[in-house]
Order: sequence, then structure tokens, then C-alpha cells
Amino acid sequence: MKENILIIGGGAAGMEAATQLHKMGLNPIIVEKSEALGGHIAQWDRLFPAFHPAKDVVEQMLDNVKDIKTYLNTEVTDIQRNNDGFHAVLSNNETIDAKAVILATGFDVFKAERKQEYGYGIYNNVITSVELEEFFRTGKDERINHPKKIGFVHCVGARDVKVCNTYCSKVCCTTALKQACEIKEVFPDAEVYTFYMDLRMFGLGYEDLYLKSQKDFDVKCVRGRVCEVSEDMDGKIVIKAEDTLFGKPLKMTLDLLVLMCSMEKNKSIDAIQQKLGIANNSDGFMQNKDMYLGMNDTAQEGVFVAGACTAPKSLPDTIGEARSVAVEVYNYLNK
Amino acid sequence: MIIEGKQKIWADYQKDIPNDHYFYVRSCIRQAFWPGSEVTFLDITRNKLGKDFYENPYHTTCGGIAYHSDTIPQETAMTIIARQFALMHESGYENYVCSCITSFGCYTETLETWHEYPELEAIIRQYLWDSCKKEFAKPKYLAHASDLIYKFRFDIAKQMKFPLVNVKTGKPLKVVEHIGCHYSKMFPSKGFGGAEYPHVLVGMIEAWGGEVVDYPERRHCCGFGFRQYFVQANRGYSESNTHKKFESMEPYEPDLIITNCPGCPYFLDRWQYVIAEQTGKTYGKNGYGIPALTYEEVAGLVMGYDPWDLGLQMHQVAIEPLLEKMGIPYDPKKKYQGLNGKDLGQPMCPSCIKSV
Amino acid sequence: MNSQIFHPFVLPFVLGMAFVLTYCVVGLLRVIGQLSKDDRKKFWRSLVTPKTAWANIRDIVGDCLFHVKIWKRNPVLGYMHTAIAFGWFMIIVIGHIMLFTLKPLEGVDVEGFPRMFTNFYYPIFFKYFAEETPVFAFLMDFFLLMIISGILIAVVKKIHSKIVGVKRIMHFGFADNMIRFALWTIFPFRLIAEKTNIMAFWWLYSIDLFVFMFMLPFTRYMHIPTEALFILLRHAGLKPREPRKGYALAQIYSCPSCGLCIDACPMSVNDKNSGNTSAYFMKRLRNGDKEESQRIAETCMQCGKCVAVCPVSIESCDIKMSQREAVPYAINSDHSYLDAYESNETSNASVLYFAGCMTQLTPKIMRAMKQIMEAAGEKYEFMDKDGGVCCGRPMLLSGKTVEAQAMMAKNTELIKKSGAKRLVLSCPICYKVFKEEYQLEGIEILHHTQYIDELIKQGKLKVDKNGTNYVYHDPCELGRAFGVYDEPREVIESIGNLRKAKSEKELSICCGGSLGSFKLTQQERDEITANSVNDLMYNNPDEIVTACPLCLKTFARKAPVAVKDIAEVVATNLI
Amino acid sequence: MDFGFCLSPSSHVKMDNVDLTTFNRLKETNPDINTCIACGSCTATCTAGHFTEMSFRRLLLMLQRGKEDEAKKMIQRCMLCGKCTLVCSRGINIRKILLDITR
Repeated sequence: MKENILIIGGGAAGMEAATQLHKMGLNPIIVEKSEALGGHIAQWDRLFPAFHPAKDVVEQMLDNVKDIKTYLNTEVTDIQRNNDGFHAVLSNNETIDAKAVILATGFDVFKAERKQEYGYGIYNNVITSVELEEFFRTGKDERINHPKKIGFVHCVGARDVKVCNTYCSKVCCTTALKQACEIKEVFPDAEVYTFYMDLRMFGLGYEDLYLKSQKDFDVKCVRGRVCEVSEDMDGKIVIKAEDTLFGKPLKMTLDLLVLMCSMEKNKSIDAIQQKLGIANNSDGFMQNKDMYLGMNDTAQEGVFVAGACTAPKSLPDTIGEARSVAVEVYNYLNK
Repeated sequence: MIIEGKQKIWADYQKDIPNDHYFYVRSCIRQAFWPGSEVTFLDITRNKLGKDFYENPYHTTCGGIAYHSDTIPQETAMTIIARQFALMHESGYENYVCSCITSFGCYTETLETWHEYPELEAIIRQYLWDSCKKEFAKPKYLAHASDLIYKFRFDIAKQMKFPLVNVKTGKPLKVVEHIGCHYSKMFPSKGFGGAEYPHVLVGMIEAWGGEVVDYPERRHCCGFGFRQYFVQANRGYSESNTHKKFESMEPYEPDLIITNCPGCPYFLDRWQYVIAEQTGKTYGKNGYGIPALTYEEVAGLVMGYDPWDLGLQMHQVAIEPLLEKMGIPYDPKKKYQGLNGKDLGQPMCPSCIKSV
Repeated sequence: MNSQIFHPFVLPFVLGMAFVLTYCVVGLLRVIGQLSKDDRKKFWRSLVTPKTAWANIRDIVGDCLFHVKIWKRNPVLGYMHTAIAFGWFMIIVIGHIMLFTLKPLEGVDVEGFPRMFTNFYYPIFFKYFAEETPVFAFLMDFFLLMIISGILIAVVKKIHSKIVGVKRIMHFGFADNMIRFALWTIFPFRLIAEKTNIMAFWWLYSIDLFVFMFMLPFTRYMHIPTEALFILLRHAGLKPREPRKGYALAQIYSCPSCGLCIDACPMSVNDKNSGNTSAYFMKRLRNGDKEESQRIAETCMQCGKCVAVCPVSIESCDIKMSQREAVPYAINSDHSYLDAYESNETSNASVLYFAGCMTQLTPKIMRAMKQIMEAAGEKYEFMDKDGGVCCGRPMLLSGKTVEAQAMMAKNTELIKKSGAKRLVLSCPICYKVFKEEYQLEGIEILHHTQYIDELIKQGKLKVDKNGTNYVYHDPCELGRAFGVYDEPREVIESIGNLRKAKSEKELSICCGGSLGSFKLTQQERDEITANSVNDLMYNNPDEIVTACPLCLKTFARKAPVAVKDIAEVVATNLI
Repeated sequence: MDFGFCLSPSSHVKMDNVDLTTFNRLKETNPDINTCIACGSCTATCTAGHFTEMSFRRLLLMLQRGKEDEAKKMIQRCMLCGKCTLVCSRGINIRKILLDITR
């Protein structure tokens, strides 16, 4: 049996699902809208909690999918259900008939400009966590010029009704402490502060990372949300926050402010999602059938979900879901 | 500072208001403290720009002071506002413009509340009828007077005689813009430029040749707040807020502060004297303060109105250094003459901050 | 036999002897001079008080000559010390007695002067100058050989200490090594000189004596002359007041750096920490190394085991306390807030129970005590049910003697106000300070081990006997500090089988949780705890029983079996 | 006449000017000091805290926020009983740090 499975999205979830389906003897087809596979993780330098190079993981995944049919720079423009599954039209005018569809469309990074008071795009020295990761990867960012004082703001675009995102983005706390350690490695003389609401260090080795950041890297964690950012005469960043553990407002001048941007639902898939009849959940991500036993299923038979399209997820979470979706699809086809 | 970033936000926060036919309502505080401002506004719009701005003698306070001081409930404030709107309707207008920022906040809040809670609107409709026997109506457009000066800023620039430029150095004046808190902090979409980087005054400064100063405490309140200043025990709080702003703007050496709220120019002006009394410190050069003017006063100045006709002698901080910088001719003798030309006599002047 | 009374080779000895005698006299005057007025009075009085005078003689003979305490610990080492000290002493004594038996030398008129004073080098070098009688010759040779046998053991100990049952020995600097070498060689040289009469060996013998005596004040061997003074001061009942003056100074010089405390110290479980033991502390103090002595003083857990094993009875814990007191604090405590604190109204309870801070963290002890007192039908009152005032011992342990007074005064007031005649404590830390520092006339202070033992013996408590095998850990501040060894054991035996730990009673190993230490890290404490638990598990007990809330909490971290307080064991086995 | 005019000091902690000498000195000898997660166990169990506002958690923050005088005032209340050290979930040797501050 060489059934076609349409996988929309060639990030970690899409690649891993394709790998597993391929091993099961099915014929996965990846449609990726960007020019390369790998998704967000391909832009990442090192992974928490143990500073593992992301490249190693991505290269392994790419190697796994080298024999799998992949469309790059391609989007699904239309999809219809037919008697035997789904008929999809691609932006290059090709069509695919598939027995099942896996939505592995992942997430968008929260646009930091939306949190206007942080002045991203207005103040030179306010950058996002994604840009900092890019700096670690390439060593290039003219805004990062031997900073002496660096601040990290957690929950940018998360747990914040003012930007309509009430959920926790799950990975930012750990990422912030990882990046805080890394920037101390690059600039050992710098003072690094992180402004957190709750430090959610939930996974294996994450608490160790937290301890490491405090003990070995002297990262100073301040509980309180940065609420106002401005620029002083020298172009330095002036922030205001409350140290809620101390019960007093703080004012601090920084050379660099890093915004830990949350994950948001990838909206470029909205039209196809609508055509497939998949609703959004209360956090605005795709609604799966059930949180526990039906996490890969949707309200529509034959349409499956995996990875961060249903909620913010870490890489191990995503890979786990990608593997489980493969099993779900396999069982569905053998029903 | 990346100006393109701000421009993008300014482009996002543009509100749609017509440029003519407005029902104009005054501000309790402004007509008492800066009487020249509202007169100038009407003169510029009606006579210089040829617009239709109607004023009804029966309009009252919006109730904002009492509302924010917790002396009347919201329903009462809303009924007062409904009466104002009814007057507008009776006068045949559907565009409403107010001179006061507190009023602007109250009107916006009321309209939003009615929008969210139609049942409350129905109650107010009844109250209005019961109390005034007036027909309930809502304005089609609500604007603040500064929105209109912003909208007409390029028309004013065309008639400009004295741009915001230092005639001696040829350099633009450094201008601090201070926005009233209730202009857009509550409803960012109701203000030009939004809440974080409002454009309403920045647009005027840029159009009239000045250079905008963006300093760390730009967003901070002037410290007025009815419950701050009105309660004797809280006055220190009010003064301390102003002090904080001046300490923050001082290194930028601004020539002028331009404001769009009734209380802000008053407190940014008067507290400079109080701070000077207490600490001996003045924030302008050579023992002078930094003039804090209303947008109408600045519009009037650049258009060539006589400073004393604008009522600039009402300011505690001496205006003369600014006039000299801008090259605006003035007659020092006329500073304390009444409208009838009679000399009112020079008031007592403090020694801690220069008054002339 | 030489027909002269002088030869230049005696000069080194004479010089050395003169030097060391002068030094000792000056040192003695200095120590006595540094004592406080009261202490000095106490000292003089003790010398003439028959009881202390007898104790002085007994200990000087027993400890200085025969090293009874070392014999008890380790007979080989005991012999080594006795051989050298007693042998040498005897040689000197016999040498002097022998002087009277020697005939006056030809052509020399020394009558009118006791010979031993004019030629005090005679007994040392007599074989060069005179001939001895056979009996004395035998005795002299016997003791000389005895000394040499002791030295042989010392050499073995130095090379391989484990053969003589010592794990760790002290490491010394150049001066100590050199004087030791001199000591070891004095007697072989003397033997060779006497037997061969080769001039060179007489010279070497005399020079060795010079080296030994000249270096004596600057090395650990100073303990030989100082120990006697220390015994006198100790029997006078003095306490060290300053870490390097007076009584403490006598102790510093009395420490022989034998290193017995190194093995005994619980901290030595980690070799890295054996430098923190009392032997090194005394050495640092002697060398005037203030920073290190302060550091060691603050690292010490104050368990008192070094004092228990010390052959010289050096009160190193007390000296460490005086060292702590010597460092000033930049902040004065202010406990005036305690003035407003009032405890419960007075009741007519006869027993007042004070749980203490540590017991507040082990509520099961408090619950057990409540059950026990209920079962015994006692009229009791809890003094710190809702949190009380600290007993003050931790403050004292920090060297803040004055600051502790505020807390002690408040507790005294509360206790006296209660009207109770007996005060029962669960925490040995509190027990120590209540016993030693509080002025509670007419109120009996008991630790709950003693109290429970009494209740059982009086028949007020009935307990069930079961087959559980218990091992009992002696808390430092109950056992070594007050010798409360039997009561807890009797209580346990009335309930189950008491198994022995490897080290018991005064040799019990601190749990590692002690409040005495400020500087030990959690990891270092854990190593000590693990070692102590191993020692307790020696006879595979089912449960570890202790009588201190802090020991309980500490052992619970590391013990492979249940750890219980004695009160808890009793409460669960009440009939 | 009193108009109530006065300049109250800013309640902001100005982190740019905070003197961290004491805290950094402590950190050198007590690297654990950084690992506090502000759980508050030390405060909850504090014997002196039963009567006063003594709180080691806050005390550490005071030192980090330049309120050394307040910290030193607070530390006067301490009875050094050591309960805080026993309950600290991060294993910080609190009692030693308290003593080190006073030296």
C-alpha cells in the first residue's frame, strides 16, 4: 500500500511525521511554503536545557526525509474532500490526491511591535529572542555592541489580555535563561537581568539550567513585568518594572533589551483550515479532538494535527506528537 | 530612535473625523486659566480657516471633575453628557468637539459604555427625558479640539509667520510634547498616534518647524489628577510627578512644552515656581523656567497673534525669552494692560524664578 | 674516667638549659599575669586547697609521666609516651640521686656547695666525669633503653601510622621536624657516647640537647613543661576568656599536637576538612594566625569529641568560643520587641514543657510529649505552643554573649511566671543553655529522656515491650556535655532491644546538623551525617533513636531505616 | 499657611545607582546566595518573624536593591536560631550569611 498523505508544513512536526509514515510504508508528501525545510528550529542556534546545537537535530531530520516527496516555496491553495480522501491544489498548480491530511503548520512568532510600550522597531537596542538567537548563530547584529547591562522580558505576547493572548507560551522561560547564560558567555562582564512573571521550568534538566544560570552565570531574576520602555539621551534603554517580590518599582538603564516573544497560531493556514472545517480553540490555535487521547485528531475525519499548530510546544513535545500522529494516520488507513 | 517605527504606528492610528461643522464645547478649567486659548481656537478655525464651529450658550460642564472626584455617580455624569449631545442635536450638528481632555475622556468612555451596555443607554435616555425633557442623540463624530488643530496643521503652517525656529541660531526649537492622560491612554484608537507614541502634538511641532524631544518620562502624568491636587494631603504627590518629568527632560534643554490638556500646562507651569521656591532650581536657562503652552497658544504664536492677546501673561513662567528666540515682536508695556487698554498693574513676582 | 670537672662540650647543653629555664619562668609569669584578678585568686587558693592539690599531684604524675589517658585509648601509643617521658624523667632523677653516691673528684674542692648545683651538667654527662655504681648503672641503662624503645615506636608511627592504630597524623613544618629529629637522636647519641666514650658523640649529644631545648619554646614540645601548669590552672576551675591569653595561652602551649583529635573529629570524614580539627586550630592559634583560627573556630560543630579524646584535656571547644567572641560584630542586636511578648496566663501546672525552635520543626516530638504527659497524668503546660522565644544558645554559639541575654531574660521571666517547678526540654541545645546559663533557682531542668525514664521508673508510664532492634544516638549536647547516657538507654531497653553503635557515648559521632558550625556547607554536613549513620548501622538496627530534634531531622536525610525521637518511640508503645 | 506642597522622594529603586558592595562581598564567600527562589520558607519559620517583620528573603532583596540600612535594621531582630537554614529548600546557609552581613 502506497497511500498518499499530505503533510502541510515542513518544520519539525512535518518532517518527523513524514519520516515515521515513510518507515510505515506510506507515501507522505510535504508541502512547505518557505524555501527550505526545518521551520523555526532551523533558525535556532542551540537548544535548551543542555545547549545542544540545533543544527545536529535539524540535519538528522533533513537526512531522514531526503527520500520523501517535498514541495518547497509552495502553498496549498485549495483543498476539497472527495470520495477517496482529499484533493488538494498547490500554488504551483499541481494537484495532490491524498488519503489523509496532516496539519503541521506550527506557529508564528508574536510580532513584538504589537506590544507598543516596549518600543520594538522604535528603539534601536530592543531586540527579540529570535534575533538574539540569530546573533548567536551568525555572530552578527550591529545592535549588540558589547552591552554592559542586558535585560530579558518574559511573556511578551503571552499571558497578556492586552494583546489578546491569555495563554502561556511554554518555552520562553527556559529559552530566556538559556539565552541569558549564552549572552554571559559572549559578554562575561555584562550584568544580565530577566524580568519574569512566573518561572515555568517544568522539564527534565530545566531546573538545573535555572540553577546554573543563577550560580554559574549570575543571571539576576526579577519578578515583575517590564511595563514601560523609553530611550535616554545616549540611546540607552530605560525600563520600568515592579520588583513584585520586593514590593517596589524599579528603574534601570540597559544597553540591550531582549523580548521573549511568544508563539501564536500560524495564520497563513487559516483559509485552508476553514475549508477543512477545523475550528480554533480558546487560545486561537487549532482545536484538536481531545486533550488527552485525541490530541492528533480533529473534528474532521482524515484531518490530523501535530506540533505547535494546536498550542505552544517545545521541540521534544512536537517530535512526540509527530510520531504519534503517524500512528494515528496508519491506524486510520487500516481501519 | 527608529523614526520609521513611529511613523508606522502613526499611520496605524489615524482616526476619521470630518474637517468642518462642529458643535464646540468649552473647558471649565481652560476658560478660567487660559481664556485666550479657546478664543484663539475659535478665531483660527472660523476666521483664519473659514470653518463652521458653533457654540451654544446653554452648554455646561461635562461633569468630569465631579465624576473623577467621586462626588457624582456615573449615571449622573452620563445624563449631563446626554444633555450636551442633545443640545448639539437641537442645534443641528452631528460632529462634537470639546476643548477639554477630561471631557474628551468622559465622552469617549460614555459612548463606549453605551455601545457595550445598550441597557444603560436606555436608562440614560429616560433620565434625560425625565430631567430635561430633551431628545436623546449621539454625535456621529467625536473629536478633541487638538485633533482639529492637528488636522489643520498644514493649513496653519501655510499662514505661519514665526516658525518654531530659533531666529538667532536658525536651529529648530526643541519642543516637549505632553499629552493629557485621558486623550488616548484609555482608548488608544481614539487618539491620533495611539497611546504610546501619540502624534497629535508631534504632528503640530513637526509641521511648524520644531524638533520633538522624546525623553524617558514622556509618558508620565503631569501629576494633576483631581484627587491629587484637590486634596491638600496629596498635593506633594502632584508636585512630585511634575518634578520627575522636569528632572527627566532637563538634560535635553527644551525651549518649550506644548500640551493639550487643561491641567497639564497649569501644573507644568505653576509647579516650576513651587519647585524653584523649594529647591532653588529652575529648568530653563539663566534662572527662567520652561514655558508650558497650550496648542492653541502655540498655533497663535506661529500665526503671528499678539502674545498678550493670546493671554500668555497668564503663565507663571516668563514667556519673553521664547518670544525673543522666535523673533516675535512684543510690547513689554502692554503685558499687564486689560482688554480696555487700562494698566492693571504688575503683580507680585517671585525672586526664585524669573518672571520677565 | 676523666680527672676534670669541665669540658667545653657541656657548653651547648648549659646554654640551652639556661635559655629554656628563663623562657619558662618568663612564660609562667606572663600567663599568671594575664589571668583576671578573680581567676588569679582562684588559682592561688586552689594550690593550697587539699582537694585540688591532691588532684594536681595525681594528674601531673598520671598525665605528664605515665600518660594514663593515652594508655586507655591506645596502649602502644601509651607505652611510646610513657617510655619517653617517664624514662627521661627517671634518668634525670636517678642521675641526680647518683650525684650523692659519686666520690668527690681528685684535686677539686667542691665541699660547701651541693655538687648538683655547681655542676648541674654532671648528671647529664656523668659518665664522662665519674664512675657510677653498678646498681645505678643498670637503672640508667634500663631507662635509656626504655626511652630508645619508645623512640623506635615513634619512628614507626611517623613512617606508617596505621601500624600503631592511627589513621591521620599531623603534618609539621621545618622547626617541628627538626626538633623531633633532635629528640630522636639525643638518646642514641648518649648511649654511643657512654659506651664508646668517643668525644665526637659527647659533642653531638650535647648539641642535640641544645637544639632540643633552644627550639622547645617554638615547637609543640613546649607541651612538656607547660602541661603541668595547665593542670594546675584547670583544677583551679578557670575558663578561657580570650583566645590567646592567660589560661588559653597555657592550653595552647600544652597541646602536644598528638593529633588524636584528628581521627576523632567528625569533620575528618573528608580529608580536606581534617585541617579544621582542634590540633590544627591550636597550632594556628600558637602561630598567631588570626584569620585561620577564626575560620576554624567558625567551622567547628562544637560537638566536643576532641575534648573527650584529648589526652591532655585541652578545652578546645571553649577556646574556639572565646575566639568567636573575640571578633566584633558591626551590627548590634535589638531584641527589645520581646518586651511586649506575654505568653499564656499562669496555670497551676507543675511541669512546664519548652519545645524550642528546632522541635517546632519536628511536631511529632511535641505530639509525642503531649501524649506521654497526658498518659502519665501530669499537670503540664506548653510554654511555646504558638512559637516562643529562642533559648539563646545559638546566639551564644555565635559569640554574642551579651545579645543572648535578652532572650534568656524573657524566657526566665516566662518560666518563673508560670509557677511550674519542673522544666522539661526536648532539645539538647536548649538543655545545655538552660542548665549552664539560666538562673532558675528552685526549678528542676530535665531533658525529656530523663523525664520519661523517671516516669517509667515511677510506674506512671507503662510501655509495651516489642522485638524492635533500636540503636541510640547520643546527641552531643546531652551525652558528652552532661553524661546523660544511661536514661535513654534504659528507656529503650524497656521497649525493645538496644543494639550498640560502633562508637557510643562520649565517642558518639555528631549527626552533622549541629548549629555550632556556621561554615560547613550542606554537602560537607551530608558527608558527616552519612558517616555517623554508618556508625549507627554497625549492628543492623531496625530503627535509629535519638533524643534531639536536630539529629532527627539531620539523620532523616540520609538514614536507610526509620529515625525516631525517643519520645515518639515511647508514645507509640504506651499501654 | 500650609498648602501641602512638598517634593516626595521617588519610590523607584534606581538600579543604576545601587551600591552592591555588601551583596557582592557576601556572594564571594556564599555563592549559594544567588539561588534563592523567594519561596519564603525562611520568613514563615522565623522565630523572630513571629514577633517582627524579620524576613531573610526580603533582607536579601534589600541588599540587592540598595536598601542596606533597612537590611541592617532588620537583621538586629534575628535570634540566630537557625530554623531558616534548616528549612531552606535551596540549601542556602542562611545563618552564616546573616553572620557575614554583621561582620
